Amino acid sequence: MTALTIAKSINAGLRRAMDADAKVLVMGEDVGRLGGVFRVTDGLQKDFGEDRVFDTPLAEAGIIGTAIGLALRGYRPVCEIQFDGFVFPGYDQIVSQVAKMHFRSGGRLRLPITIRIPYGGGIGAVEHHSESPEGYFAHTPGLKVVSCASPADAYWMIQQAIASDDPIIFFEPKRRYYEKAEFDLDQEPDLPLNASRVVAEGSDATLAAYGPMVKTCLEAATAATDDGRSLEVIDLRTLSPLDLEPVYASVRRTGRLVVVHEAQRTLGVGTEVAARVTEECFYSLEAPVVRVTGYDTPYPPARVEEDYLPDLDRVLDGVERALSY
Amino acid sequence: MTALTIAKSINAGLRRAMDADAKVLVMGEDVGRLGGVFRVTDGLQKDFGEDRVFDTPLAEAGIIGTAIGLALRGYRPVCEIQFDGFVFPGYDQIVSQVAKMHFRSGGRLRLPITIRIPYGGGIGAVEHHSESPEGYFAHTPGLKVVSCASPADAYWMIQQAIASDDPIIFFEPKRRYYEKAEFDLDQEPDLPLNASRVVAEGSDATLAAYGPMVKTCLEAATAATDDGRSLEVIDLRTLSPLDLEPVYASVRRTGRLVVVHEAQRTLGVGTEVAARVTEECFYSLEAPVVRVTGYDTPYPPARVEEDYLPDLDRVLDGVERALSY
Amino acid sequence: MTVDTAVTSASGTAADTELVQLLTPEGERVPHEHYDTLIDDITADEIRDLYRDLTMSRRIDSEAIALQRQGELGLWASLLGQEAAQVGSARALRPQDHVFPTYREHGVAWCRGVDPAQLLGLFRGVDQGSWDPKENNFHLYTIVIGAQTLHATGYAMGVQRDGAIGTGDPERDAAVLAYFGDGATSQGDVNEAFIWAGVNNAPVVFFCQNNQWAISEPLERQTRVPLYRRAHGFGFPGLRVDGNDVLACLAVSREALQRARDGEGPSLIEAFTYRMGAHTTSDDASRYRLDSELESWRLKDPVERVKAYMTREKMADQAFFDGVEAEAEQLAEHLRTTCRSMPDPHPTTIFDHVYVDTPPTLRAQQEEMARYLDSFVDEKEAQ
Amino acid sequence: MTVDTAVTSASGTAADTELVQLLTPEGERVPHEHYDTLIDDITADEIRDLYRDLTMSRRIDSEAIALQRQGELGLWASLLGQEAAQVGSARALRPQDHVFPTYREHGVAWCRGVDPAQLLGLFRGVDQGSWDPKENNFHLYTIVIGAQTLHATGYAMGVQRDGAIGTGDPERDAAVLAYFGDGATSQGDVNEAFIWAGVNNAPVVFFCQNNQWAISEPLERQTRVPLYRRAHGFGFPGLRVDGNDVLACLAVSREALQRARDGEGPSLIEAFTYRMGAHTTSDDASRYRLDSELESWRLKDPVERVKAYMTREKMADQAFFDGVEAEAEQLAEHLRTTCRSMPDPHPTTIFDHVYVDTPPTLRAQQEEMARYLDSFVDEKEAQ
Ligand SMILES: Cc1ncc(C[n+]2csc(CCOP(=O)(O)OP(=O)(O)O)c2C)c(N)n1
Ligand SMILES: Cc1ncc(C[n+]2csc(CCOP(=O)(O)OP(=O)(O)O)c2C)c(N)n1
Ligand SMILES: [Mg+2]
Ligand SMILES: [Mg+2]
Repeated sequence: MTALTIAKSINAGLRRAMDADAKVLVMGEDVGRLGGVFRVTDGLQKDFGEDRVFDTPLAEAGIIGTAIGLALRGYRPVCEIQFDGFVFPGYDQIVSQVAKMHFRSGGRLRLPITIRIPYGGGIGAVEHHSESPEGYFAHTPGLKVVSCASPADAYWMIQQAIASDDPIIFFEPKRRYYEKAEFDLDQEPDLPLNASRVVAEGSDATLAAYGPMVKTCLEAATAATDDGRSLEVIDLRTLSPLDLEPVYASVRRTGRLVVVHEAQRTLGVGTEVAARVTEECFYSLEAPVVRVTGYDTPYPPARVEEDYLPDLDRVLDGVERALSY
Repeated sequence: MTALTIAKSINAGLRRAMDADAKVLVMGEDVGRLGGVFRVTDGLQKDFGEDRVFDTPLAEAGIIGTAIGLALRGYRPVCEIQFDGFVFPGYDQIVSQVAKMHFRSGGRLRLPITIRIPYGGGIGAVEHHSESPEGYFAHTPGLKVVSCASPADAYWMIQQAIASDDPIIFFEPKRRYYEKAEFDLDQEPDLPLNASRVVAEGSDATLAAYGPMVKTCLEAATAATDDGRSLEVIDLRTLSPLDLEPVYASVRRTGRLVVVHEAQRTLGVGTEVAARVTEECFYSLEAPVVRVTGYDTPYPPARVEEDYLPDLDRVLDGVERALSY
Repeated sequence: MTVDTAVTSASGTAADTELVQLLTPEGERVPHEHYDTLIDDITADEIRDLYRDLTMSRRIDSEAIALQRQGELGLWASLLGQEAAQVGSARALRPQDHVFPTYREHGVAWCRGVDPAQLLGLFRGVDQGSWDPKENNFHLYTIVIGAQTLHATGYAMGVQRDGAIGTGDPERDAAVLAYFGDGATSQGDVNEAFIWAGVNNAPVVFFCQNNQWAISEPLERQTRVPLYRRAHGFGFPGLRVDGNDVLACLAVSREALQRARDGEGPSLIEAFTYRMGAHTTSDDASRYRLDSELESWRLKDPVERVKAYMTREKMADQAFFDGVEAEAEQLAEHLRTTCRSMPDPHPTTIFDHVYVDTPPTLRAQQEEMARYLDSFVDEKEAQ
Repeated sequence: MTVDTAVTSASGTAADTELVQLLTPEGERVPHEHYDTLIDDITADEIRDLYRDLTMSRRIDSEAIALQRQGELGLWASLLGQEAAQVGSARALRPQDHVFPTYREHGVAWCRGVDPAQLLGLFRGVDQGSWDPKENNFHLYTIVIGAQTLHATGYAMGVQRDGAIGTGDPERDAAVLAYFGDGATSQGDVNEAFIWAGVNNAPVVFFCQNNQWAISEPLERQTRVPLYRRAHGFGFPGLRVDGNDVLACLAVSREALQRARDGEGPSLIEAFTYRMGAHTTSDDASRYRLDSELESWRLKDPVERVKAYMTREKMADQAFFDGVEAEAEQLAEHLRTTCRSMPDPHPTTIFDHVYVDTPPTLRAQQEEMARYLDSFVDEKEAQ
């Protein structure tokens, strides 16, 4: 067993993927000597050389667009977008090229590209550094969108993402980068990339979350036991495609679902979860699915972010609303 | 009363807005001498001059970015994006600048920009010319997103959009451009921009749609009367903010809702409609909200688009599913 | 400001803009100290081949336009007038080189060995590019303006990493050729491609077919100085060539591609040409440009000038021209029959290649569609 | 290829890169035939004012860094080393000119008359820019790299449409000044801004503070030729100025801005300078650059050289310098007290300016939040 932070787990995963396959490249702004602004690529350039780990010019369309070309040539690029809010200059290349090349070519071309995006708030940052843009990608056919919530998942999911022949948008919960946990680096993962997982069992209501909010939900579940409430927590892990079978199964037992994310509510991933769960579990639901999310405003200045973001209390408030409906 | 197509109604609306306010500008690719590839800006350059109606270099970020500057200087730019699939190079400027400038400035700055986007399929076009990207914008706080479905609405809504001090993404149902209807050019509109409207009354189930699908739903409602079904049809008109009061009122009577759009299903605007209606009308719903939409694939080649797009039969099939749930 | 006062004309003037030309519009061979050396190995046979390529390219185009008129295609983007730019540059390629086209490079596709009938599917609406890009090293058409220039640059960076430049092995060293139009030069993507190529010294040649128009917008809406100059500010060479002169296009492309293969980095070629037709079959060019402009360019026709040259130099007789004509006619017939027999794809196939690994949720939608379609069959059978 | 072989160094060499300099690092005034004429009206008083601006800018910066260390700010982007580039360019502005800054132009803000305390809110996290851009014609900071260059260009197109160029009226004719960094030159947006400005001949001056670094990336990752050359390919003049020389920055900016005001179009100024600090207070520059580089730039300090010049020319005595120091200390005190007393915004205010016309659905969310927050108050009261 090794104790690693999420940031270090991704680093270790990248390292292992690069060791395993010489075609894996790491590219982006400041990923080289600096090792990325979060040090997720720390030491990789030193160990794998400047051809495989390289600093790009400062332009996200260029990063994604050239990664496409590299992928067409047989490479497996891992692109780092420095912060969530800076993915949009590369958005056209992602939605019109990365997402569609396989489809366009009738299956002839594959783009095994991983786009890593540190995302989410709670770190006291300035504008554009705390956003949760996953909904923009989950709405895009052709992309697979995932987010990890624990060091072990971070380690395995990044490797699975790189090994995937489909393009993966890999959301990293930046405010959890430094959370540590023990896991066995050599024990093969129990789940494929696009699968969700029950991380706490319970019977009164179900919480579904991903990325940074998984921990918040787990804490809420612990706190709820004080009030005699038993909450089931599901880490969605994959946002597109969604893997909702475990959620359906849970909701059929609990009758109540609270879905939690930092992103704004309208058309956030929780909206799709709510719609599908309602479609599948209509007669099991005792209350409408409750969405505990960011509000429909731009991400606010840091000094009010704690009120914008769902926290333990807001999650429990959501649970109460579901239970007392 | 004048009989105008939707395309000509927008042209007339633009013309009236430009007459009323010398600060209104029209800009984009080919909007000048050509009058746009759909002729929506036909004759405007001739009548208002090259300073007010101008062809821009071929780059969407540039179109939106310079429109922002013009708006900051006191102008009211109306930008044309030539086709739905070409909005993405300008996406960063839209979501990170247009949508946020007012918020960022604490209310000091306003960006009265209208971004016109001919959208949707059914015209037998090549890739990128038939998409329905409205969900990407409706997920973005700070933007208002609307779509017109009739010549009268086209005429008034474009004027209301231009008069709005908030930025408006104005989706034009391109396959309906040449549909004609009579209306009174001088009779003031009965609705503000961000309001939905019941366009056919009925009692068995509710259909909610917008843009090109309104006509499809109206035809479905007519066809349904043969089977003795009475369908209420609501033209949403505004996709962000949603105005769902008329939908709630209708669903409370009918107990069944089918929401229809061309865009892919996952996180399409219909998903938000479904979630909110379920939240508001939980005990009234006899069946989960049915989403009749495009599938979760990239927009397919033209020769299969009729099977991708919802049509009268698929809408009626959705109604049957809602009724027989 | 004292530095380089701007030239305020996008076309430039004779004084400041050297246009590489080896064949005049009248078909006279003009000597050029430098570029002659790049084509001095060209035999009469090869000239005849070039003429054949030009003719076939034009015939593909005219047949496709006809098919569009007959309703067999939804759209066609004509290359009329740009045959020399396409054939000249494409014939400078080696098999291992890779090409990233726009949507108008039918002549390049021809030279790369793509069956022209395969180009039709996209315009007919049955697919989005049916050829295998790896088979002829000819990528799919890209419709989003300029996007492919970044793909080309990235691909070239891959070629670099593969050690496939500068080895001196003519069958190994590879270059990448990216096509785009004058309008495309305004896109951020294209400028970023220049930056990446410059910084990485990538083996990519940017080939801009400046056909003077981006739909209805004349060149002046994209630039006030000649486009080839753009390259210098990004740190690599740029030049302008007579895009209606197949020999000049061949010469400058050979040089630039070899430079790339040798590891000397990128270059920009501005092929000065003209879009003789409308933007596409959906466009009506009479709304925005004068017939007189078209007339003046007709005198510079890229096919006619080679014919005149060959006739003047007695490289070909009527029998040769008739032979090519007959071959072109055959090709047209092939296009007609193949096109008409192209089946519509089955609707449920749209789910097959969204992902390499199709998720169950998408399979479920596929089944949903299949059941729905079947319900009509059932209905029909029931009647 | 024979045309303009690329210079393969981003810094350039003396031979090919003219660097406008009027004041040496040692504070010696070097004559310049052309640029002297642009500052020959400058009085000793004005030199003293420039020194004061430089000192105040530096003091704002050092105080903000201190406030960040004390936890009063979440972040700060230091201008250390770039004072001359900022003050020199900003002092060339007229009141009616409009400025579009990045996130580092604190010295420009100072010169425009923005209360420096207002700059702190964004970095403290209480707002996203609290000054009124219309009051001092100084736009909000833009964090998305390069985005503001398009805003500046569009604004300049508005100035054109208002007839506020080329009238000869010094109080009417206006120019726009867009700041950005060396890294920003790689963004598509910046290149599109160049294109729009060129095509429209817009009255905008692009002022690139080439501080040699984009976070950890040296200039070589963005370009292999000097940045100022980029302009020529877009059809307008570009030059490089010693960015640590306030007089030279003033002179070239005056000329470029006047060119714009006169209707002669855009220009690009590359101010060759150096980021003496880390990228921001979150950055650790020791991870990627050598101390020796910093040392060599310390000898070119932009403030010290003016002080040396003034001393040499006897334009100021110790009393003057002490006076400026005291004033700077007062400013620092103002920053400290204002910063510490900046209240956190009330959470429900985040709904107030999402739209000019707030929709009922958003008001409902605001009420939802208010009710939720109130529930804690109730809880507390209940206890
Ligand atoms: C990003 C984007 N915006 C707009 C369009 C619509 N469009 C298609 S072709 C074209 C003009 C292209 O001009 P140019 O680059 O000169 O190429 P040409 O068609 O002349 O070969 C435009 C605006 C597009 N395809 N992509
Ligand atoms: C679109 C975008 N991508 C990435 C970033 C993250 N980032 C902030 S500053 C910076 C470097 C900017 O370098 P330069 O333009 O030289 O300006 P400087 O900071 O040196 O003044 C980067 C990459 C950003 N702000 N915006
Ligand atoms: Mg063109
Ligand atoms: Mg810099």
